Amino acid sequence: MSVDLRARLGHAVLPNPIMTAAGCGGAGRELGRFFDVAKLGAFVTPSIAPEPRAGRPAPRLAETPSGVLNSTGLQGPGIDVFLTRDLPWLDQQGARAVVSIAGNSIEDYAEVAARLADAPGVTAVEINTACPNVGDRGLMFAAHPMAAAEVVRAVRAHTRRGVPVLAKLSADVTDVVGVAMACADAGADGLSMINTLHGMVVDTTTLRPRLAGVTGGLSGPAIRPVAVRCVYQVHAALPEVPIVGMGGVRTGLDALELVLAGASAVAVGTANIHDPSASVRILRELETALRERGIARLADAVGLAHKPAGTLIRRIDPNVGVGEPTEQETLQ
Amino acid sequence: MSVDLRARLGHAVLPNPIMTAAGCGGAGRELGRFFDVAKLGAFVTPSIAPEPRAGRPAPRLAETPSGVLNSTGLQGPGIDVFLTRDLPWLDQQGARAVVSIAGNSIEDYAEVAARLADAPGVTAVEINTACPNVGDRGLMFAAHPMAAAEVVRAVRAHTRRGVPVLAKLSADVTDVVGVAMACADAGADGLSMINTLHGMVVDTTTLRPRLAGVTGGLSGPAIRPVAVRCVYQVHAALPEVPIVGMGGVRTGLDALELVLAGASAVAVGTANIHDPSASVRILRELETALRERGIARLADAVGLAHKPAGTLIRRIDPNVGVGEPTEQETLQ
Amino acid sequence: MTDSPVQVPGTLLTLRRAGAYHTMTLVAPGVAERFRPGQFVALAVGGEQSSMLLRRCFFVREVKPDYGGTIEIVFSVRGKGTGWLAALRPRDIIDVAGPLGRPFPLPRDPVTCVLLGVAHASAALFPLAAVLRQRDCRPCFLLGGAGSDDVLGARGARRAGDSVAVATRDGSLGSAGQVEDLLPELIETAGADVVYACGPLDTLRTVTRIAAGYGIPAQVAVEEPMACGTGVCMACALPVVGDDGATHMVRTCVEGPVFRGERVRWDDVGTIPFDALGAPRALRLGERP
Amino acid sequence: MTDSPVQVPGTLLTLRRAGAYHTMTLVAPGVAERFRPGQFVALAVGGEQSSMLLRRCFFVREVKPDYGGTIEIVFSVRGKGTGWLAALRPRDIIDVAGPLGRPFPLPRDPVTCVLLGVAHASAALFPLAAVLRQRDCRPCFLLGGAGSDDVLGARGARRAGDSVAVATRDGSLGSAGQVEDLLPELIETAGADVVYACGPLDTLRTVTRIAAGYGIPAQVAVEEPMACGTGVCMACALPVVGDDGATHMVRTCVEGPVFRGERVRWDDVGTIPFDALGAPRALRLGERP
Ligand SMILES: Cc1cc2nc3c(=O)[nH]c(=O)nc-3n(C[C@H](O)[C@H](O)[C@H](O)COP(=O)(O)OP(=O)(O)OC[C@H]3O[C@@H](n4cnc5c(N)ncnc54)[C@H](O)[C@@H]3O)c2cc1C
Ligand SMILES: Cc1cc2nc3c(=O)[nH]c(=O)nc-3n(C[C@H](O)[C@H](O)[C@H](O)COP(=O)(O)OP(=O)(O)OC[C@H]3O[C@@H](n4cnc5c(N)ncnc54)[C@H](O)[C@@H]3O)c2cc1C
Ligand SMILES: Cc1cc2nc3c(=O)[nH]c(=O)nc-3n(C[C@H](O)[C@H](O)[C@H](O)COP(=O)(O)O)c2cc1C
Ligand SMILES: Cc1cc2nc3c(=O)[nH]c(=O)nc-3n(C[C@H](O)[C@H](O)[C@H](O)COP(=O)(O)O)c2cc1C
Ligand code: FES
Ligand code: FES
Repeated sequence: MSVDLRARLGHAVLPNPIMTAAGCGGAGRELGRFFDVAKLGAFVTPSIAPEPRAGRPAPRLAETPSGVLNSTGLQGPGIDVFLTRDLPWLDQQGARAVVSIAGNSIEDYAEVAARLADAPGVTAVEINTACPNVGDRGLMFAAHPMAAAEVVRAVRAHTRRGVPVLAKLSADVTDVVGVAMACADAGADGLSMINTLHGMVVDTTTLRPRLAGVTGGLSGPAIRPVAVRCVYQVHAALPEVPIVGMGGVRTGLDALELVLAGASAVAVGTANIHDPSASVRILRELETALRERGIARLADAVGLAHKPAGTLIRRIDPNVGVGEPTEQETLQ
Repeated sequence: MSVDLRARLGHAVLPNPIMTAAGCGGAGRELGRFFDVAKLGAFVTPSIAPEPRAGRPAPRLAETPSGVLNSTGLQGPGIDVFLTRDLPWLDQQGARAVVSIAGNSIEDYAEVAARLADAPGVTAVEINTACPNVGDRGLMFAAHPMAAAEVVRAVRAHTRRGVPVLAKLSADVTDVVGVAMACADAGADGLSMINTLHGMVVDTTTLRPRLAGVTGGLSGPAIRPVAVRCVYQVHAALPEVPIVGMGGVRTGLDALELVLAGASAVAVGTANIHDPSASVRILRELETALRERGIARLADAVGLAHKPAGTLIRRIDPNVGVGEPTEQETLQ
Repeated sequence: MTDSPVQVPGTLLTLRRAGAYHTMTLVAPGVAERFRPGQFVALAVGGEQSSMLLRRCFFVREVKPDYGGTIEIVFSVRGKGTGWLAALRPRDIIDVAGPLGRPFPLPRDPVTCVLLGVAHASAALFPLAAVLRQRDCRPCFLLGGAGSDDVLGARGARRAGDSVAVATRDGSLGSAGQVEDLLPELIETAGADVVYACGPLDTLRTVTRIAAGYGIPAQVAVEEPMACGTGVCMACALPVVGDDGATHMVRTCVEGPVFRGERVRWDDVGTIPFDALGAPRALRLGERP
Repeated sequence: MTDSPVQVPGTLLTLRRAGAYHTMTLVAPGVAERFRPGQFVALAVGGEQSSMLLRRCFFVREVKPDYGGTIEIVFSVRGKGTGWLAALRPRDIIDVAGPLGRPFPLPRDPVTCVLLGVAHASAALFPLAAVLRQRDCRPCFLLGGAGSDDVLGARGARRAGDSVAVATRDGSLGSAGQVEDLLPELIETAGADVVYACGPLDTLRTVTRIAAGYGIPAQVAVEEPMACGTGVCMACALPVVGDDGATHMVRTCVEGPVFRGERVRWDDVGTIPFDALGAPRALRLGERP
């Protein structure tokens, strides 16, 4: 059985649903030494700001149980160098670039979006709404539905019609569905979730915060249940809005979990740090997992966890492989 | 060097800072088969409601990477049986009982608090504010500063002066400091944090939510960085309010991490599931850790991560044990 | 003999693979001497930095006084935790808590007992058979499984039991079908006074019904998914009718795993029966929650 | 020889303990043949369900063509990951990515080289010495450590080098003090043309200063805390002056670990220098952030 892996995000149709998560796959070349980045559904860039950024001082990363805490400060080359050096490289490889954009004001986001508008090879734009808003005491845009929506409107206005705009949400809010709805209303073609959780590690040897940035963002398998919950809740509220699910995906079954919860595509972040071939392995494992479950089209699996038990799909024992569906296992 | 481990929570002074976390240590007898529960600083009960509760259907727990997702539905005996069966047992053992209370309305909480007021052997009352508020579409009280404060006021009004009231907060909010401040203003003598994070697991075999309750609460080492961040933020904002820190504590160094972030006492939850002797082991390990670092009083370590590097304490290499403090390592 | 379990670092003595099963012997001082048939142990898996926080529970097939006390468990690889256990090697250390749970109640008189087990759960029956023998009872085994590979301990049962009959669903060993199908005839021919059973819920339900039909008690060991095994987490709640006649959600790991079959509300497992103590009022009274 | 690293399942061949160090040989086909001195490997630790997600980086002390290519690393137990590595046994599988990073640049002419290493970092110098020998260079070793236990490979250095001098901080082996204290005299007596060094930042800073004083280049391998080793995570940023004269925060794992010493802004390591490209504007212009 061949599995139709195509994933649709607004106007963009990706050959498969697996992408890198922003800031976790380098500029492309780094992972390109381990596999062909064009094999992925899309390659998501680190968040690009109008200007170069040197990032935060070291130490920037700490290991936590099944997770990673980071405070890199979005180190990056700025939009100029990105457009002349990084984006063309991705384009040459035949990779589909999803450009993540960062800013500390609406103007910042609008500026980057405007610069991207004429650049060839942009498959989609992803808005990192977890950046601190200098206009609001450094609170992240993602914290308030209205602030997030304003960014979405600005970016949507500067982006070509055919290029989908994805709003990337934070789970560090009382009501993620409210933020999601505000972004969708403001014109987001899709939602990416989740960004890292706000966390901290204290070093019990130095007795001080482990990261130079004091607090940081928690990612990795540790946060997967939070990601699954957010995707599930938002898909239930906005079933027609495509979601790029992410947070702790390490295996093809983890990717499937997010798809079942409602994600149309899945991004792989921290797993790349642990295993540079993670994203292509996960793609392979996801395809196998779908085939074993008799799911011919990825799209059929999206949001399946919301449907009554037994819908469409036979139950399998993954330890055993696929058996003939028994009576109990078929459509009910 | 002997270490003074006493921990102060408002009017209550505990012989040491380690307690069980609500709902993670049974009624007392269960762990009592493995060690003497009076050895702990306090024993926190499962959240007690006015009436018995049968809880949620199985499956109720799922394993996640370095975490556990639960949806037990606060199964419990109700205040009557609690007062006649469970509380007296703890009292007989010489354990200091912190009674966690649950409710779905302000009246529920007030009722349980009132019933506890005359009961002997209540060292403190902890309010589980993560319960769904039937008066607010099932949103948890912890989600809104005002709702949380209202519960605190009701419980404080029904609780004797000398018995501290702790408000237990959820990290699933945009602004945990705001909720903490509202609770402190409403009369909370201390704050417990954090409760579980809202999460979900989808079973990739049945293609359905793993828990009968669909979503659940995520706990365990996976969430420790979020707990440390919340304790740190709230201690920075309210340095005079004692905090019971919890979330993912598995070792004495984990407990120390929360103390350094600002916790005056530390509760052990999920670790009891993994290791029934966890809490006494953690107490032992914490004492050793303090001694190795030349910290004579637990109270001196509370919030130390907020102070400039080198304050009070020598730096040690925990792999090596305690060396003589070198010049660089002493007071700066 | 005491009622309290212990928690000890167990040392792996031997690990053998036979068919679908791994048989592991652990030196676990204190566990062996306290053990009574029907009890289980809860093992921590994954080592010190383990990402797996729930314990894995296993029936004990045999205890011996060697090396201060050994226990033998039999398991098949089901997921991550059992996979980790299967990859261990001699001298590895595993944290063991046990013995846990209520054991099988034993008959006072020298009666005839049916011991019915399916797949790995049969393990619980072997120490029971040994004790029954000591009391001059006659243990008659009924062992089942999906196929011949899945039937545990047929050979040992021939030694330990008065009689052994086997049934497999695929017919590859013994008669074809569910092992409980053999129960009525055995009760009749052997004149059984009590049935002990261990296996999947469906089997236990059927066994309970059949035993009740003959007016004899069924003592069943239930294998509900567990997480701590020690009673602190409430994962293993089962609807069981108490002495007071009311249905309680009881913890299988402390108040079980052994129950009198007719006390378990088999048809309501996996639900909160509307009449259970503390069931949501909405369900009981038709109120809105 | 290619520039691209590979990622392979490495098989543990031998693991020996000597003093404070564990020496591990892994069969890692593809890594050995691509390896050039100064490069490192990044190992995944903790097994399949590992709770430890960051890679652990190690210099390669030796490569051999046996079994399709083996690599040898030397490490001491520092934390959880190295503790896990030290408990492995032959035939265990470890995921290896490598070789990673820029190697030591090699001299074209047959010159005299000082190879200065402290503690485990000395490992990087041995394959370098071998290659230098092949090019008719004269490698002179300077090895240091806290105590005699901590000095790596003094014996091997006597075979591989033209000369070996050792210094320990506690004086238990060689002269007492920092090994870099021996550098000026060696540069003078041996007439060294280049210094290669590997060790803690303070040592590398001093080595750079001394070499500059003699007008000779210092090529230093920096051991900044790393997390991926492959360039994707930005953990290992170091302030380094580029060809353009500007300070860039560069990734040690891709643009290093070997740098020309005078390019590294040693006094600003652990900070973002105010004049670095993309430094916060608040710092550059005195604006409010
Ligand atoms: C009282 C009791 C006795 C048991 N005795 C045996 C035995 O002798 N031999 C044997 O092979 N198996 C036995 N089991 C089942 C065994 O505990 C599970 O197969 C095992 O825990 C699965 O672990 P895993 O890591 O491979 O699977 P995972 O799916 O990774 O397990 C995840 C969690 O679910 C729990 N779980 C999963 N399946 C079961 C199950 N069927 N029953 C209980 N918990 C489960 C695990 O304990 C763990 O906490 C027993 C179970 C119980 C409750
Ligand atoms: C290029 C390079 C080469 C190295 N070569 C060697 C070697 O040959 N022999 C040797 O014994 N050690 C070497 N190290 C140091 C070694 O990587 C660390 O000691 C080891 O990663 C510590 O892991 P842990 O799990 O024991 O400690 P933990 O503290 O648990 O490690 C947590 C995280 O911090 C990182 N980390 C901690 N300490 C260091 C450190 N000093 N340098 C880099 N990362 C660190 C780890 O890689 C891991 O990601 C090298 C480091 C680098 C960067
Ligand atoms: C080192 C690191 C850098 C990151 N940089 C960015 C970034 O530039 N922009 C962004 O939107 N998210 C960034 N993230 C968040 C990830 O894209 C992702 O949302 C999050 O890590 C959860 O997914 P994961 O658990 O698979 O890593 C970063 C995460 C990590 C660990
Ligand atoms: C099985 C289980 C039951 C819990 N029951 C309660 C409860 O009754 N009341 C409450 O306030 N918190 C309850 N909690 C939350 C814990 O008290 C604690 O706040 C949380 O688990 C974080 O700590 P930990 O990571 O150490 O478990 C429960 C947690 C678990 C895992
Ligand atoms: S398994 Fe935890 S209470 Fe029974
Ligand atoms: S260690 Fe990740 S970029 Fe260098």
